Amino acid sequence: MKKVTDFHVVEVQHLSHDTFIIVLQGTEPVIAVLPGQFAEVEVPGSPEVFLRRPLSVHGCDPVAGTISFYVKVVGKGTARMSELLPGEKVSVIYPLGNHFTILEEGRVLLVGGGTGVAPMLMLANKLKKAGAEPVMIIGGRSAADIHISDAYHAVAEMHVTTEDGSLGVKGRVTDHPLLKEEFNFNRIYTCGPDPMMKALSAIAREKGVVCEASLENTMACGFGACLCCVVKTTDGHKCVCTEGPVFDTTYLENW
Amino acid sequence: MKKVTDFHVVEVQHLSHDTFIIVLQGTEPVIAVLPGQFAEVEVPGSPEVFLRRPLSVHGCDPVAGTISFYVKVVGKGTARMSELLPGEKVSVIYPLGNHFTILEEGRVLLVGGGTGVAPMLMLANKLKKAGAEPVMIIGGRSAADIHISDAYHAVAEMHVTTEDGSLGVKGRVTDHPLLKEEFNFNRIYTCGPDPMMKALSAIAREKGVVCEASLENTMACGFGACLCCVVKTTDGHKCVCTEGPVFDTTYLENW
Amino acid sequence: MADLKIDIGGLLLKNPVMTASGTFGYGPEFDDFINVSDLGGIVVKGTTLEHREGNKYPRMAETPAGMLNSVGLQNKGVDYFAKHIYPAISHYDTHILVNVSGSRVEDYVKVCEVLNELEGIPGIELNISCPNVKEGGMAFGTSCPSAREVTKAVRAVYHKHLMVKLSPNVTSIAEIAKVVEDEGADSLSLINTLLGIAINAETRRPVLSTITGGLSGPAIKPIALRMVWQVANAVKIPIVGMGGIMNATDAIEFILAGASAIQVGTANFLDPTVTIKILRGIEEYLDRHNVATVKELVGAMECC
Amino acid sequence: MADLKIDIGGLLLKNPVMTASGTFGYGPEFDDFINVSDLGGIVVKGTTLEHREGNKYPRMAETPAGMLNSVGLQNKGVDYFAKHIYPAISHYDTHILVNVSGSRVEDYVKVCEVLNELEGIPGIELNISCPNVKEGGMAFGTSCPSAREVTKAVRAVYHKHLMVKLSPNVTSIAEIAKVVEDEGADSLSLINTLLGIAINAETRRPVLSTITGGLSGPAIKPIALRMVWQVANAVKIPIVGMGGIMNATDAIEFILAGASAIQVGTANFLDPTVTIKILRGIEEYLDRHNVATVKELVGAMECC
Ligand SMILES: Cc1cc2nc3c(=O)[nH]c(=O)nc-3n(C[C@H](O)[C@H](O)[C@H](O)COP(=O)(O)OP(=O)(O)OC[C@H]3O[C@@H](n4cnc5c(N)ncnc54)[C@H](O)[C@@H]3O)c2cc1C
Ligand SMILES: Cc1cc2nc3c(=O)[nH]c(=O)nc-3n(C[C@H](O)[C@H](O)[C@H](O)COP(=O)(O)OP(=O)(O)OC[C@H]3O[C@@H](n4cnc5c(N)ncnc54)[C@H](O)[C@@H]3O)c2cc1C
Ligand SMILES: Cc1cc2nc3c(=O)[nH]c(=O)nc-3n(C[C@H](O)[C@H](O)[C@H](O)COP(=O)(O)O)c2cc1C
Ligand SMILES: Cc1cc2nc3c(=O)[nH]c(=O)nc-3n(C[C@H](O)[C@H](O)[C@H](O)COP(=O)(O)O)c2cc1C
Ligand code: FES
Ligand code: FES
Repeated sequence: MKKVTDFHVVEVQHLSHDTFIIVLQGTEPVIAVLPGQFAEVEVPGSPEVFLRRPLSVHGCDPVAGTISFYVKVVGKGTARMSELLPGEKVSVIYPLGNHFTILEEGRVLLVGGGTGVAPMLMLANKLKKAGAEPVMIIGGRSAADIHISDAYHAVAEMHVTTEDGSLGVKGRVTDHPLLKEEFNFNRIYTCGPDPMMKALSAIAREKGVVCEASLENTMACGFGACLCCVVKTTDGHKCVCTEGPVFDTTYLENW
Repeated sequence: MKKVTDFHVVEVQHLSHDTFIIVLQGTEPVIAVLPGQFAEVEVPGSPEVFLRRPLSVHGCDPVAGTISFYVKVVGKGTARMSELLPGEKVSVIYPLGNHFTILEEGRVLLVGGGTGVAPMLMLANKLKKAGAEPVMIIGGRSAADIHISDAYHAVAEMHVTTEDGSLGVKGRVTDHPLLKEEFNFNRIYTCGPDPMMKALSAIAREKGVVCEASLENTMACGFGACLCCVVKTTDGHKCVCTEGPVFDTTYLENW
Repeated sequence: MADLKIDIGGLLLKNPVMTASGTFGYGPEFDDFINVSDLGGIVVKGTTLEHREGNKYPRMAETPAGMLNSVGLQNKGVDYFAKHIYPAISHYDTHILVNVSGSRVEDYVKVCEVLNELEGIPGIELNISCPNVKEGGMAFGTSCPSAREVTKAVRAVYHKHLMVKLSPNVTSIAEIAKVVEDEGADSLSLINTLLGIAINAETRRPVLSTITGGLSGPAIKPIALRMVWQVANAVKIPIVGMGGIMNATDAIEFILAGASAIQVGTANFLDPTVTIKILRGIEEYLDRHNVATVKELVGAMECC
Repeated sequence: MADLKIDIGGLLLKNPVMTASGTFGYGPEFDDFINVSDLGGIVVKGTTLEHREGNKYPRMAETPAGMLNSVGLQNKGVDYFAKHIYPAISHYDTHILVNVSGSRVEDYVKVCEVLNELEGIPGIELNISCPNVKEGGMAFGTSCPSAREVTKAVRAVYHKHLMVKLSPNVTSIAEIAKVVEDEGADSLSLINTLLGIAINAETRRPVLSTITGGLSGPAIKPIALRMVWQVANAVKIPIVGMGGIMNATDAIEFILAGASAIQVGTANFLDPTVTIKILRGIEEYLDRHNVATVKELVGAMECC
């Protein structure tokens, strides 16, 4: 059951000059969100922003009545969001889209690049609770891009790659030994830049495992009403907002 | 010399449920403003407001570097202004338009109705300093509309009318004895609703004195560039923003 | 309480709030948010003879107070609609109109023949104004002879309510409206989107895969109001107005300009409950202004 | 540093930033805010043969991301311009174009004859697209025969730069553009305002005294970009683009779509220094992208 409802800003935690976590408090009971689902978030008080912005749910705590997003400033909407003050009202439509499959056993690999980290903590949590053994690789350009708290280490075996080698393995996530000689997983879950996800999809195909990727797209509604957000699949155009954002990559054309 | 410059909100003083004074602090030296001049004030953070809003300057203190406006909430722009928080940035174009004539002697009558009060305190101050003897009538629907501080009493003989009689003389400003049998002034200065100003203009004509009225108009620019803000004068269409807002009412057609 | 019922050329709506084609899916997309049956009517996505994949990604660009889309009539074709979608939505207690699109007159006609047979579909909205398809589409709605041809052909085979949706991308929308009225349309809806472009200055590329797309949202409201007013002054059949309606005040403006009913489009994306808010707001406006029926307000703008 | 000079059909601008007619007064209105001589050119208010009072108040309505105006060519006539205004502005070290408007072809011709004699006026912008006058105005720009007639008549008497300003209120702006090019225009400017209405729902009256007015501002930018692109693909003469330009990025978009220069209109009201900011922003963009001259960017949008 999706709904559109008001939240109030609790805080904006700045992780770096361009990345922040925004925590919102619901005015109504908060619905449990599954890992990979997203929300359409209003950007209040910005004359230049017309539409809502789609954001993966980073954290969701129905008991505390909070929901959080892990956001990178890339334009006017995300810039405005980063300046929101505690108490400001933000309308949110959620939960939207499908979610990552929660396996109940086996070693599984979670790979987040950039803001693709957003759904990963929640996903690792669920997987671990279900009985699987999550291993996570977080990739960035440099150490400044990597924001891993203790919460990550508590639920997954953590690995890091940075392109400049300032933290973890030097190179891209696909350069990590876990994706080469040490590959030993039942499934890959990924969210991040398309080229990264495509490379992971290729590795998964080679290794004969399923790769679930969370796609981005330009969205006007987020709940299947506009048909703006299509991706080409082996079965024609599909809406990323309703049939995704998570896709088994074998289903995607040219992946 | 007009300029466009940034101010920061110092405070919003709520006088009643719909009337407030907003005080702004300049980021550059503040230009001295003459009574009757106005400013074009940005309404920040409102997706529904496109243009600036013209507002009479209520107070201006070049020493303190502040400027203030006396505003009534009538729509989306003024509503948003009433919610501005200390520190918020507001761009202002000022000083704009002409100003009331400052007589150097004689008893003069100042009549403000509604937000037409805005320029009156500054005007009374200037008149008194110049050597004239200002008498002021403030009119409203009820006592709740009248917001006169000690500052007014310090510079002018104060009178009040309210339509419901809850304060001062019952009736409209034109019902006040000072505008009837007790009329004894060199000039009338007025700002407020058109019907009130037209009635005062008629009285002035009858008494053979000049009436200076500050007009409102729908403005796009405020400084003579768009020709949107015309009023019909005996000499054709004139821009209220550059040839006004203050007009000798004998110059206005149908007044 | 005010009477919200309104007759638009034989089709009696319980209230004047409809949804615009392509912005409301088929209805079920909104079941979580509102009771779809509360609406005066819904117009489903543009339907063509054959299945269509629509245009390539990207299909959407945000613009000042609006958006461009180039969805390009993605739909599974009229037969699929009749067999699979129609049964799933016919339970709604509101008028379901099908937006009919095509590239050739024969196609329009065939689609209408299929829809004629669907008992629960009381009418169609003939889309002669879609800017997002290569052939046909908007071309039909931008010249009098072609607007005449397609309306005539459809009227000959379609026996229920025929609403024709006009394109704003024309010099004189009133002329097209008159031609369409002549050919027997029961009502007119306007406006469809205005043709526009968005460019990404950094990449130096158009934002949309199709370069041009259709502009909708509040940005176009003044143009839409003007066209509704022009058409209302030119024809006798009822008008359904749309273009940038975001709230009840906007809706009232369209009604004052001459629209008997309105459609809500892009606003559904920003707030999926907006239609119901507009409905309540119209009711509140009528009561506050002591207007007994919506009908009294139609074209009631006082001009002089 | 990038070379901002650009030749628009024989008229060499020191940079591509001009101001739009009716939004910049005659120049002195901006002296307090900017150095007018820094601009590539200014286009002064629409000038007619006789003095005109313009339309009645109210003449302006705010709309979503835009505004409507119905000023209606208020001006003191061309003789007054030549005698009193021209001497007061001819000191500006920038090209001053006069926007020429009228109700009859003979009037246009007479105005141009007067302007021909003013040494400091290197060109005119022939306004065949003003939506705010009862006769003539926009009518000239919305049909090919009348656009041809007025352009031909003016071209016969006017020997300096002839820029023709096109109306967006047409089915095919490219067709009108081609006709005007045929008749010898040196450049084209577009777009003028789109015809719109604003209604006050509370009073049930139109906001403007004239009911309809011209829509300008960011709301119309996608439409303006589309028309610039369509015209650029249809004619060989240079195009001056406008419509909702608020910042340097917007300006770059118009240049990429095919405009050799741009005009800034409504944005001047929100920020009287905006033209200079746009100028600096274009410079910064060119440097950041290693583009040596503005010219290289004209029509450089990559479509496929
Ligand atoms: C399902 C989904 C989940 C997402 N989850 C997250 C998340 O958890 N955290 C996060 O930071 N971001 C996420 N995004 C991306 C986010 O929606 C965009 O970054 C945001 O909409 C940009 O808004 P803006 O106003 O800041 O940028 P704009 O000013 O609108 O655009 C700035 C630049 O970003 C590009 N851009 C805009 N929107 C998108 C988009 N949807 N995808 C890719 N590029 C875009 C534009 O082309 C432009 O170049 C998600 C997107 C989707 C579809
Ligand atoms: C020279 C000048 C000085 C002014 N000084 C003051 C002042 O000191 N204090 C003050 O409170 N107001 C003053 N005003 C009026 C003020 O500009 C308007 O109230 C304001 O612009 C309304 O903005 P809004 O967004 O709140 O209303 P909107 O949402 O734009 O409109 C709400 C309603 O107000 C009406 N309205 C809008 N603008 C005006 C206007 N300019 N004149 C009359 N009615 C209007 C509209 O028709 C509409 O019905 C002045 C106006 C001018 C021209
Ligand atoms: C994403 C999208 C898809 C649309 N698809 C159609 C369509 O299939 N058929 C049609 O006639 N109009 C279509 N339209 C146009 C709308 O029905 C409506 O005419 C237009 O958007 C103006 O109204 P608005 O400003 O309220 O959105 C579409 C509009 C949008 C935004
Ligand atoms: C108040 C106002 C007055 C205008 N007067 C004229 C005019 O006299 N002649 C003309 O050709 N265009 C006139 N225009 C149109 C502008 O020159 C320009 O074409 C239009 O506003 C679009 O640009 P913008 O969105 O940047 O404002 C006027 C526009 C406005 C807003
Ligand atoms: S964003 Fe509207 S259908 Fe996916
Ligand atoms: S408001 Fe623009 S000229 Fe007066």
